[in-house]
Amino acid sequence: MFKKVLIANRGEIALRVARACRELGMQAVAVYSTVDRESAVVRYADEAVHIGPGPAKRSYLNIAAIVEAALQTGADAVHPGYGFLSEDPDFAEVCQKSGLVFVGPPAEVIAALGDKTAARTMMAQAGLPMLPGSLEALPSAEEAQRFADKIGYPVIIKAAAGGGGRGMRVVTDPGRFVRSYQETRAGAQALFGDPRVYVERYLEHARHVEVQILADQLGNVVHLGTRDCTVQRRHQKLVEETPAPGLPAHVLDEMGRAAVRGAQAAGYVGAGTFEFLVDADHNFYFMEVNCRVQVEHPVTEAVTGIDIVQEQFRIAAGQPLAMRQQDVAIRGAAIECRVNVEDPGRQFVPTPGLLEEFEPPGGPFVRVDTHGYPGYRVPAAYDPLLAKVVVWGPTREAALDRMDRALAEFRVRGPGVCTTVDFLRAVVRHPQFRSAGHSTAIVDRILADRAGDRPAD
Amino acid sequence: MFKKVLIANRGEIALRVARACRELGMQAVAVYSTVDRESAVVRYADEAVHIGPGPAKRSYLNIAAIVEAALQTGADAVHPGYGFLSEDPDFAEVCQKSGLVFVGPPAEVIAALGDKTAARTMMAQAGLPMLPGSLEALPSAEEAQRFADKIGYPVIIKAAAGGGGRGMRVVTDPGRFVRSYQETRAGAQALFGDPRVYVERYLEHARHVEVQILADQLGNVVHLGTRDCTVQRRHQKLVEETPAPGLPAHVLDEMGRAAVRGAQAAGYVGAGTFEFLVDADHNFYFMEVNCRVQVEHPVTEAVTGIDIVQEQFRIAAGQPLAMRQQDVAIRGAAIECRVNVEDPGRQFVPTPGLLEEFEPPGGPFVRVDTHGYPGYRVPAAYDPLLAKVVVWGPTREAALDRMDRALAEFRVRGPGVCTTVDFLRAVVRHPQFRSAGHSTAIVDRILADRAGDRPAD
Amino acid sequence: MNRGVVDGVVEERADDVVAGLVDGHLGGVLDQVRHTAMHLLSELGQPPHVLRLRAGEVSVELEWEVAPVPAAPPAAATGQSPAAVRPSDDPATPPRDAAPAHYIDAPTVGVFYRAPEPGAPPFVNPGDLVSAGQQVGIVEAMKLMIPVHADRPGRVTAVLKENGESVEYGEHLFAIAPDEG
Amino acid sequence: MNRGVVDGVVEERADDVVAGLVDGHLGGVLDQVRHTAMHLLSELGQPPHVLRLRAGEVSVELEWEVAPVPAAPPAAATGQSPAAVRPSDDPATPPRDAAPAHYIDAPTVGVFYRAPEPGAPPFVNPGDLVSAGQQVGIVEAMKLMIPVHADRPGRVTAVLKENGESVEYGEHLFAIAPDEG
Repeated sequence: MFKKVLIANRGEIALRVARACRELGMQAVAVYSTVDRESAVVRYADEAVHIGPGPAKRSYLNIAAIVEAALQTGADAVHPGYGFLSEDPDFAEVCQKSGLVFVGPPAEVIAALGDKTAARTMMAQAGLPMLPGSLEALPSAEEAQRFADKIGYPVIIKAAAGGGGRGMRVVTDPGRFVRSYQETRAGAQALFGDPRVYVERYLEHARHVEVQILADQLGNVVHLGTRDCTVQRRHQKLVEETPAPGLPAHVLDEMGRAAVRGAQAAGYVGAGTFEFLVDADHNFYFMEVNCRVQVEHPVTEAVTGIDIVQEQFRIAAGQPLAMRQQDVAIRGAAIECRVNVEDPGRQFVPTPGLLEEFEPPGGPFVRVDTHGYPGYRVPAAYDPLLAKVVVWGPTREAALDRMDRALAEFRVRGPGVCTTVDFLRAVVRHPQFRSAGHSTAIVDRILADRAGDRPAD
Repeated sequence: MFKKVLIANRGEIALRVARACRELGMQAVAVYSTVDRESAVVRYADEAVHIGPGPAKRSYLNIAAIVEAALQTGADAVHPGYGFLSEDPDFAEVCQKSGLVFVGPPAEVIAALGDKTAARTMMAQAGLPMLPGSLEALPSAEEAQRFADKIGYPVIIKAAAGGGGRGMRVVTDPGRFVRSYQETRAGAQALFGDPRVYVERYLEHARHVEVQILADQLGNVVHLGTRDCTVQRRHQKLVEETPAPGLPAHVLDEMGRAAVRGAQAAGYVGAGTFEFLVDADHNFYFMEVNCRVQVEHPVTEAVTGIDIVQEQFRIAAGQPLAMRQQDVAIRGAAIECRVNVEDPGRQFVPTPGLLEEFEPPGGPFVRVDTHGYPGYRVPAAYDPLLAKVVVWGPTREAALDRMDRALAEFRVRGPGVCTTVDFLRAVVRHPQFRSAGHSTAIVDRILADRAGDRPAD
Repeated sequence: MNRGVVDGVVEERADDVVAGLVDGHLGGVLDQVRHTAMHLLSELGQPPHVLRLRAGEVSVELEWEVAPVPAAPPAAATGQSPAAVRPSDDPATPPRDAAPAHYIDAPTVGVFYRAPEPGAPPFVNPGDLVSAGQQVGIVEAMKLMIPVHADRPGRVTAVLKENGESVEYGEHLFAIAPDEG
Repeated sequence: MNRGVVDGVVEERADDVVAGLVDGHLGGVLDQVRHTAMHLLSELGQPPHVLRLRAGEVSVELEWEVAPVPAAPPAAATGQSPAAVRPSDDPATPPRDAAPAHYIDAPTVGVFYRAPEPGAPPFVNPGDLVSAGQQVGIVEAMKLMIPVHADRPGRVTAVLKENGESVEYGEHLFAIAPDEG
């Protein structure tokens, strides 16, 4: 294993990775921006290096500063967490060239899977089910329109360099296609510096289901089951659970096997996630691959007993997977709620500030991953995720009751600070969610209901 | 199930039971003494009744006040937790007579198993292995000495009405037997108002291993595996784990089956624990039955996924067990450390006081049960247990590494407040404990080592 | 919790202090005064709003403004800031000379009865004089009739619970005023 | 956590001062009184709004304009007192007129170099005058040579890192004093 690991991230995931380091007997080096000086991982890690000012561009996205910090502290590996540089092939490459083990897939794999059209082609060849759509970018509006007319509307136009729900447009009316096509290209150029777009059939009310996989450097690949991430607001996941509810076992198995095939085809190494869309008839279609540990990885850990971050390190160290597919047993159900410092009553505006009171839930089958602590000042500079509440239950119903109990225990108070706890309780109590009959529309429905209840303010 | 449950206890277990009530959709009524006015369960429960002043005799041991509180609040069941009235047959009987369901075994079963000689006789008849010893109390010193000479020294003289390690004396030198016999009788009279004592062979360096069982009202009994509670100081458990390490699987199975036989013989109902002594050759001998939920029940919950407190309620409500023995699967290993407000450097003197800072550990596979919170003032009136840190791991080694990580995260600070966290870390890091080669002697050894390190103060 | 206003004054014989000054032990005296002040504060069950301490030539005077109580103070703050734990002592109100009302509290959880049996006249009524030890009521817990006694003599100014009402331990049953008659 | 404006007054009648200066005793008393006052403040769980301290002829009087007390966050419960968080309360210290030293900080994590290349003379030495924008050093990060510039004119009073030393972002490299020459 490694002697010293630099954690190129912040917040709860940096702490999560530092805990894995402790458990594996490795030293942990934190890096922090000026506004994160008081952060939990800084006081937790064995060493901490100040890499830049608040803006991520100059700190957590500053490759030179981070690699320099790793070299200065004598780290032999770098864990990128999620977001920031976690899926940046350049960062992975610079680490490798600097003699640092990057805990993630090889740079070329990240690059290949990061190009959505290239990834779609690769996965189509591997036999994964695809939505009707173009495998290549469509450089001309005419060609694109012809293609859209062929596969039928509604269609969605996506940026080849996109992902995570950014830079997409849905077209229902063929007459508006060309305009949307041009808008999407312009947006893609602005967002990703790459105008290429492709077109595929758009599924309404689909479920977002993903498969967690682990792949070692010897070509062994296993999947750890599915996660349903359908509860989203503006493509931001709010609640995740495993196993994906309301789907027949054979469908879940097929999805798992498809993900394993895809990982083998891509020469994948490390922990990764294959995202699928599932329609009302339980047909599933490949969407994209996430080359990192996911925010929602704890639910999979809860039902499998496998520590995904520890496995990332073992894989990066060249160890073969300790488990075969038949060793992976799923017990019960697990749910994660993302607690953000946001005000659901005001379009989820972020509400950073001082946490005068902070008491996360506890007790049986409850896990909390958070960088919060009493007296912590949540900075405004970064994403509003404050804590992940994860519960396990022998059944989905038991887990939902437990989540409601746990969320009710969460005490967070500070001047101007709001959290999404109450909103999340409304979600897990919602009959449509409890019956697993929900789609991506559920969040807007609940918000509408609540707007109805609330006196206008 | 029940509508409203009165929790006749305090501290972490009262909170644990209240959480189970929430998860099962039952209202929870807390009772509290004057010094517990600010306690976590009081602010957690749906209702709270002030039942008396600080001294337990006038509050948590005050049967009339507690039952009256249950009737006033319209509770239909009473959960006694552990300690206090949990194994008092009179309390169980008064509850039943008052139309309250007592969440525990029937009064007569508690009474029968509470008498150690009666229990030994019953279990001997059920075929459980016994240490050579008297099944009856020995009323005369001569008779007792004759018996001791017969079974051979060292012997231990125990109070028939005793239990939990109180009122016992070991005799190695036959010449001192009569004196110890008389002292033990006098002590038993003073402690339990019952002078009867019995004699059995004393095992040195034995392991304390117990079996968790569940028995429903229909006579179904299952066991949930073993717990090793060998790490004790003055008969107070400090660290518990499951499965019991260093014992062959067939021995663990035999112990489980023996406990089930014993429970059936006793007509046991509810959650209970059969305590055994295990000698160096892996022979095990029945010690006693605990007719309550144990402090250490969470380790069993961690490896089986079974919520023991919820099961207590289901059983009390007359439901049949949901699982058969073959459904009980043990996954991995779990360890519990009891964090007390005590100063190990000063003979574990209690150090109650204000918790200015209180941050329990979190993250993957860590569970904390505690009634502490920032600003809580630990009263001096009760036992010093502040928190239970429970970790799970795929192997015992992984769990030990995780426990060390978790204990290191625990932040407790307040004027005059000490905790046993550092001492517990010394235990889980001790080579003899890690190799599971420890006996009841390990705590004294560690204390001696530390005394060596520490400059005399 | 009783929330009176405390005013502590301590004096030392001046000549000791003068001696102290002459010997150049003024720092020692200052220390003594400071320690006495802190000691005094730590001993007061209730923080004062004025503290004056003089030892001959040395004197300390402290005044606390009565601060508004922070809304729902975090548990961590309770009991730590003297001002914070006092809700609304109005410095304008003069220190009470009249002894505060005394209460007779419920000895246990149970049902409160004012009379020995149904239909019988109550043990006491408002206006009655009671002597220390006199029975003034009953709390019934699990068929146990637990007598309620006055723990001091005085006049019953109010009966605070209904006959047959459920009470918790420590709840006020009667208000008693010391009898000036 | 600013608890309001501080108003410190030290009263001494001139002749006492003269007397003090003559025997040098009063100055010591003044110090002791001041220390005692600060010590006292640091010990109080809750800041007073008035503190008067007198020792013989010397007296200190402090008054705080009362601001509503915010609920103290747990973090602030770590024994911090107004005195501890506001050393400038010290009434005996005259307000500084001298401008504080200015620093030139590291623009990134990396290795600090004082000279453009090995063997070359340093960009600047202690005592040198620098103009705003003048290059004074280099921080190398991943083979990138990032120039360090003075952001204001002044005289280099100290070089705070060794040539070739590793630095973090924001670490002080040079101390600069405004030039009065």
